[in-house]
Amino acid sequence: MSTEAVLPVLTPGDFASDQEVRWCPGCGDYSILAQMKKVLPTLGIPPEKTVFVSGIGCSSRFPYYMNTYGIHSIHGRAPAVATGLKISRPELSVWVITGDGDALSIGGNHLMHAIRRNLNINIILFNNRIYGLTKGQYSPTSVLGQVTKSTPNGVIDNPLHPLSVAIGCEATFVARSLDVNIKHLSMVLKRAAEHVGTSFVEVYQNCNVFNDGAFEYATGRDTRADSTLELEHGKPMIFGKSRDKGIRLNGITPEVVELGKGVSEDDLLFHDEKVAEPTLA
Amino acid sequence: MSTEAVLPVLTPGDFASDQEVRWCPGCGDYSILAQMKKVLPTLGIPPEKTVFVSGIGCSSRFPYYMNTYGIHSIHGRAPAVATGLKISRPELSVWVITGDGDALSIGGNHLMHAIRRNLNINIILFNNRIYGLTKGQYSPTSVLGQVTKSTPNGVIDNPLHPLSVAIGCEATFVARSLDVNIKHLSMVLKRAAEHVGTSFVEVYQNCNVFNDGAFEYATGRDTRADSTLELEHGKPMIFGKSRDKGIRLNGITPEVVELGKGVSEDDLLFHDEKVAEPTLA
Amino acid sequence: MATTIRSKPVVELEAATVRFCGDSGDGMQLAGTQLTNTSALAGNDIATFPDFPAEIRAPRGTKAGVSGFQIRFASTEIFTPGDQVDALVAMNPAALVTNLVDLVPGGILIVNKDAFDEKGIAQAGYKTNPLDDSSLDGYQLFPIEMTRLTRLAVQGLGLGQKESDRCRNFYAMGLTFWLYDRSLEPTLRYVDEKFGKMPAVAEANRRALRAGYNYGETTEAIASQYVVQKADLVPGLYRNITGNQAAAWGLVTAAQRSGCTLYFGSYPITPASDILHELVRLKNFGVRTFQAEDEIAAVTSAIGAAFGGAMAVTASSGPGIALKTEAIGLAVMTELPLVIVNVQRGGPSTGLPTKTEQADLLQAMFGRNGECPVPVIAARSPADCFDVAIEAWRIATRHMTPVFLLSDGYIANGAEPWTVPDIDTLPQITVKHPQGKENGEPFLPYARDERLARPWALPGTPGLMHRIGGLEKQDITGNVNYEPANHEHMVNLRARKVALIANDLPPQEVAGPASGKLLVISWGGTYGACATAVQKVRDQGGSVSHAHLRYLNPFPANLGDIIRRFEKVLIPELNRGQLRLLIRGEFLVDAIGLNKIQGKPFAVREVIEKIQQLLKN
Amino acid sequence: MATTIRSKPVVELEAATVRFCGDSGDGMQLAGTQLTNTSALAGNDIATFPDFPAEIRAPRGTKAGVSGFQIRFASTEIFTPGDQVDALVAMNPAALVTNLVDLVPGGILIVNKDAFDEKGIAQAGYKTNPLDDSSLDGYQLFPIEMTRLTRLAVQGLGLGQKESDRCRNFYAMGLTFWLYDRSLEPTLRYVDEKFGKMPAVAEANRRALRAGYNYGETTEAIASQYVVQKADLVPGLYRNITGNQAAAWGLVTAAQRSGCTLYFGSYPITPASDILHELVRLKNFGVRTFQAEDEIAAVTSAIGAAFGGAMAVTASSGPGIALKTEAIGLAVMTELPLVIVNVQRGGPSTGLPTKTEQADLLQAMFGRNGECPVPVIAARSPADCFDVAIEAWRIATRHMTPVFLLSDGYIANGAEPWTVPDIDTLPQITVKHPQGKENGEPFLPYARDERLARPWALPGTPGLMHRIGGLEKQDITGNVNYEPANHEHMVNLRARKVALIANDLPPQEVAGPASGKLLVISWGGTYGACATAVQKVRDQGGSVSHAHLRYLNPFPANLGDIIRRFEKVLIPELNRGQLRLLIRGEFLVDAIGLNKIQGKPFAVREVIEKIQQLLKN
Ligand SMILES: Cc1ncc(C[n+]2csc(CCOP(=O)(O)OP(=O)(O)O)c2C)c(N)n1
Ligand SMILES: Cc1ncc(C[n+]2csc(CCOP(=O)(O)OP(=O)(O)O)c2C)c(N)n1
Ligand code: SF4
Ligand code: SF4
Ligand SMILES: [Mg+2]
Ligand SMILES: [Mg+2]
Repeated sequence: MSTEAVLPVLTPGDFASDQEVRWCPGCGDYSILAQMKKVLPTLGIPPEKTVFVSGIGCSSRFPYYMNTYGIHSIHGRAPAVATGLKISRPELSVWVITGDGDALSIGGNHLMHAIRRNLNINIILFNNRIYGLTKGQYSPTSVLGQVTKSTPNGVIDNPLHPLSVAIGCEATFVARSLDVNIKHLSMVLKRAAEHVGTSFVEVYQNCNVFNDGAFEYATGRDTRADSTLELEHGKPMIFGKSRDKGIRLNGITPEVVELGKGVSEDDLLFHDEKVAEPTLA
Repeated sequence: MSTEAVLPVLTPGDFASDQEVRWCPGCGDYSILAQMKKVLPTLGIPPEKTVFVSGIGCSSRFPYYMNTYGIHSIHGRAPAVATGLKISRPELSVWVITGDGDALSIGGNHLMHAIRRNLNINIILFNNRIYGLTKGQYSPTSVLGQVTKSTPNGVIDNPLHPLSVAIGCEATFVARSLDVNIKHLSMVLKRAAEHVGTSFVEVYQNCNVFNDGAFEYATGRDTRADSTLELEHGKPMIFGKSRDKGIRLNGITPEVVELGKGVSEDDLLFHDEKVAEPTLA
Repeated sequence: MATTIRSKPVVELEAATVRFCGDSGDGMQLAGTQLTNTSALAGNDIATFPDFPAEIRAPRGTKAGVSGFQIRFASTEIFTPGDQVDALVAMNPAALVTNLVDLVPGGILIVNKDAFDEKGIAQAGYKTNPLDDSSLDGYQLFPIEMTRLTRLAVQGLGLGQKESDRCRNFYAMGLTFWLYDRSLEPTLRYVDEKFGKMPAVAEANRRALRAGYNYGETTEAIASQYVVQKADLVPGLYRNITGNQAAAWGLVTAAQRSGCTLYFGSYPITPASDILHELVRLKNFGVRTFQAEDEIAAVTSAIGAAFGGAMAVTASSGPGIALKTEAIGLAVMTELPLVIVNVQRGGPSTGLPTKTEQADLLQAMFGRNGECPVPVIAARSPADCFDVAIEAWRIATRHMTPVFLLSDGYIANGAEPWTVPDIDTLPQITVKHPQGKENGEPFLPYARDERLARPWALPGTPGLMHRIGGLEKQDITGNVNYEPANHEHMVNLRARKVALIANDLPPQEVAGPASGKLLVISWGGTYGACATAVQKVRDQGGSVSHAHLRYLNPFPANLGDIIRRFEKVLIPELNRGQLRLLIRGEFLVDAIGLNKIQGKPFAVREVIEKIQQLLKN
Repeated sequence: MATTIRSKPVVELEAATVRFCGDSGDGMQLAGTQLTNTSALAGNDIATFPDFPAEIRAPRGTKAGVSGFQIRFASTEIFTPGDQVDALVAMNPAALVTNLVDLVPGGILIVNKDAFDEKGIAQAGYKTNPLDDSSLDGYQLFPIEMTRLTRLAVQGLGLGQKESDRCRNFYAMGLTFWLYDRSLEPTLRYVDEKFGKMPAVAEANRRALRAGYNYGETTEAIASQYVVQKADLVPGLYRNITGNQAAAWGLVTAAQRSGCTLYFGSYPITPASDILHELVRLKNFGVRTFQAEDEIAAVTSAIGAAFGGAMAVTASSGPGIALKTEAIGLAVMTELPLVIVNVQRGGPSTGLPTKTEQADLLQAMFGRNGECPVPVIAARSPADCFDVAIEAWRIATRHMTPVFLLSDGYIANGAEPWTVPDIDTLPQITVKHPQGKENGEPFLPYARDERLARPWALPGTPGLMHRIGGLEKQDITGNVNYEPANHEHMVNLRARKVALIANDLPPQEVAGPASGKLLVISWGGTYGACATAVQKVRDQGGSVSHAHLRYLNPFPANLGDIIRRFEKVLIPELNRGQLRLLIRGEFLVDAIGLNKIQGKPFAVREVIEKIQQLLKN
């Protein structure tokens, strides 16, 4: 994204609208909103050249809280709205904010085609694995067995994995982050903004009213380190509280191994952002 | 699929309806229709327990030509129609016939969700890389640069690859075949019918009016052998006119190699249908 | 509670209207529901009006987050939750400022004093504390430290402050229950069931409830108690039911009486989702529910199920119905039975998701491409949703057609007492499926009976294999056909088929004289307000009658005759005059409209005023 | 061709109607188009009616595969391609059997004798060969061995038999051109351009064309030649244009005159696709076309483009429009300019994709949830599509609203001569975009001008950042708002905004006396038939006038007055009476309908008969 010649220094405040934020107290959306406001000033794009497009859902209220241009469109259609806007106004910085239901249930087709067309837009999917706004029905990312308003006996459909879907459409930028991992989240948002082409980012977002603690394993103090791996280009895939775990290829299937015990860093998979074939992206 | 106790021996003729077939002379659809009529009698399922559901398109006229129950529904919705039918009548054998536009353009979302729900239905996608019925606009599978009624200067969108999309939704059965390769096609259709769960089959189909010869490389006398590889479970991935080519893994990326020249069969990738991770399916 | 020794004078009332209001998090819906069920059990007639904010939980204390629940209970038959409330329970300043307008002058005003701190007062937009300035002098104000008293009551149970404060609504309930002399038993039972697994929480709620009750008993402040005697409703087993529940049960009942399995394909949307929530809990009745990826999949999957012989139903609200319109055309062309429920909400577009409106009638009539007739019927009250659901399926199968069932947010969420029927005594819905022909003559899927309905042949039946679809059909054979004459014939045939339904309908009834100065025509959820208003004006000698339409397409055969017997026609609607256009276009009568588009039902008063104005000149 | 020495007597005609018919593969559309262009160049007024089968190419020789192209050329002004044809060219038995009904008694009947073999005769359903039995005695029958003669003509060019036979349509053209004394030049030029790269094929077509022409010249069989003198049309540069082409060029022109870039988002569908096909070739005018993944993406992407300041347009036909209805509601709520083109086809559902109909008017009016008013205008002829496209964008931007433009398959595919306008002389469409406020006072996106239009502020403008969406808007600020009074105000405001457009419209004109016995009201593609019929009856002294509506919502302000000045009102429509319902509902007049739903336009005769019947009693 081209940065302007002389720019007034922007602050997160410059991107905050005058509208009162209306998410439930404790909602993960607040943190994502905060990171976004922190990242935007670093991009060198003024608020008036930035547009947030969303569908319908709690997450999709996002544009109202940004002092940029914005469209709170209809359920599932944000990628299409953004496509039309970007085609006719390529110089604008266009962000799509969507939820797991908005993007993958009713909006799956538009998401798929936005990704394949690879226009230079950024799609941020707030995945709380539930329909928040409509008060707690299951979504395409709800896990098997999850009990919700519409599945009192637990979900029986296999969930979709947003990144797999995106890769199946040959996305040129995919990433995942966490509402509470603000350092990693803001880094990912910045990288997404900088990528030329469609950037697809899934953010695990806690819905503390209808699906509280869905990502405990990835956010909880003592489980976090052992269950998440932060990919870095050119670095081996090492993780674990005491950084003693890694991922290596056994034949053609990846497996988790313990370091030491005859396994050295060089045996591990290295993350290569540039690889053309997404086979193991 | 459970076969009945005592069944009258069925013939292809038992599955032919009295309706005059109305595809263009030379259309690839004829061959697929013929193979389907050949395969169905071998499944031990009578015509009245078989239902063909389609959307809209040349390919979607298919059900009219089968002496089974059938719904020629609306554009893109066949997987959803079939889902409702299968949920309420699990004992029926339900086939979805669709085109590249029907399945991947307007109907992409339903396809995605049908595959993830993995009901026991068979989805056959006739891919002619063009909109036939509407007289030749480009489709999501049209190749870059393809000149069509709606792309006089050539297609600029990256095409979708049906199998990649299906795998991105974690399909439990995917296969590809060719209208003219009748031996392979009928084998694939039979395997699809036998698979319990959603079977997704892409069939390269020639539209001799609006996209003639799209699959020449895979069907042409002298290019065919060198450009296609018929996967067989437990067999090495060998192909080529003189079966002198193979696919092996170089690090984590597959590559084509010539046999001999220091490469032996054992170095090649072997096709494993049972592997859980679709990484290289 | 015959046992209570009354410590205070008791005033007997014919009816009372109470509203609880507070933050979305304050549990006002629960409080209202408890008072509702308790009053139903006490034998009152009741009508309720829950009013949610659009946000799940807006920030505490903001006007945007105010949630309310109004209930009216009476010893006589009532049709509406009341225009104004006799008692208002406000848990914070925001709730007070947004609800006070509806409190009758001199009415009872109970507020949680503890919530009136500077922040709260400011959030509500008050300059000064309304409890201190004299702005509330016109009411019986009872400022009660609910927060403090609740915390006190639950002390020692090891609850955190947050959890303690969650019991406040029980304190408010207790106080209100005392005020109207209601038994605590039903609520105590509810607490056991609901919180059985959390003994501390259960006990806390019990204590808070009792504390509130006893406060009323003991405090000097509240001078007297009120009682509303039981109504003499038709005897029978009553239960209190919302429109969405009634619709769900009506659908299940229709399935049972027709011997079909219920297939319910839908995608969540306010205010229709509760039908799905109710049905998923009825799996044991063989109900098959399918939460689709979108509304298009919901309705098309239902069409697939209908082809398979299921009782196919899909439900949504305006925006979702818009997405179904193409597929409904397919159902019309394939002539399959299908029920499409539209629980209407405020529009256009996303509009006012949690508010009520009647503005989707013309969408139901004409919202499809081509000449695409679909029967339309509407429910008039929460309990009526049960009957109308059954009627919708009867029409769908008897005439082989999709049917629109219109409800709205007001009756869908509102509740009233409902006599639980003996299912087996309800009329059966006869559904016939043809069997294969012996003589091997070809099956004709588009042959017709005297109602012009085509045979419903099911996959699995030998000899009846056939294909249907959205292209024009040849008469009788059902084959694809493009011939000009056939197309005209089929378009007219589909229209006539729907028109013929009128012969099957009960004649339209009129409340009041069969002729006179003014006829009020209403449809859907405005029934209560219109019926009450017309009755009241007639009691005062006004020459006005009332025809409430359940059947909107086709109209009952005798509607035209009825209309012609009156000098004037008034059509009150929660839209800009949609039924009015249909009536004017069909009967060329200069019908007058009373139109309200505020996301709220009519107040009886509003209808009365319009009637009187029309009777004057 | 002043040079030709006429070998035979020449009959002069005022007008002639010719129809080519044959297999989809026979190139009949090309033959028709060539005769059309040639006649246009010859200075005739023309009207055409192409008629395709639904299948791309049904099996050779079947009725399902018959494709036809009718053209009428005249020395006087004409409005329709004619009820019946004077000359029919039938390339095979199936074409003959399906088209003969439209040939005038004694008309010229040219058939390809070679196609009347047993198979062909059987496929057409003939028992015996119609060329041999006396069934065609009522016509001037010319059975010609076109296949053999064509093969002969192209001999020695090294073409295969299949390729040779592909030249048959040129042979048929040649013969017809001779029959009507048309120049071969334009077609020869076309052959050079089209087949330049394939010299053999080009030469073959040239030879076939000439062979057909010379056959006419030389054969004894055909006794005389016909000429139709040039019409004295208003001078100017004419070209022959179809409705879809005209619509495309009208859109491009509107973009130029308004200084916006044209964004066209659509998904292919018959019969609307040709607008897309035309626009993709106009990229050099800065046109941005987007073939979306579906109709929902097409319209929502257009809404995104409109927000960005583009001239946003989406086009489809009935089934696709149904899918757009939810999004159109968003456009209404966000009050963005947007043109929605519906090229109507036979419905309901998939219906008759290649046939014409007018049955989507009520869908355009009411096919959305909530009170969701959208202006609706309709084109009356192929060339009129150009003007109406410009008018649609004028209304959309002047009043900040989505606008429905209704066309239909008949005028979309039909052609007529059109004077190519000097773009720069066409009225400008002034579009204003606000600039950021200096004084830093807040931007009010829902403030309004005297027409109640809101400002169209574009992303990129400093200081005007704002958010819009589908939830109800607060008056003036445009913030999300759920207040009852505001909602009612906004619903009425949106309705009033559309109603106010009437003040902007030219008064409705009436052809014929301003009062009388009968007023014929028509809209859309039936203009030609109605205008001609009314004119003819009036020429015979009938008291009938004609009002053709371009504006369907709102109606022109004076329409009511016009209607009241006539005793009877007749509304001919290719539907079951959709405009009739609107007129009855609005003006309470007992309008009578003439309704045809055969996928075909009215024959002038049909309208005349109805008029005469109404004038009698
Ligand atoms: C056409 C349509 N269908 C359904 C709805 C109701 N609806 C609004 S948001 C939503 C899903 C919300 O879930 P998600 O996208 O995950 O967002 P979240 O609220 O969880 O952030 C649904 C079903 C709607 N507004 N419009
Ligand atoms: C809602 C809707 N939109 C568009 C169309 C027009 N249409 C019919 S088939 C088709 C695409 C056909 O392409 P494909 O699915 O690849 O089938 P094919 O004809 O190539 O076999 C389109 C755009 C339609 N019938 N309905
Ligand atoms: S419902 Fe869940 S997702 Fe929605 S605002 Fe509340 S906490 Fe957040
Ligand atoms: S258009 Fe193409 S796909 Fe369609 S029938 Fe003809 S050849 Fe087959
Ligand atoms: Mg969610
Ligand atoms: Mg195709």
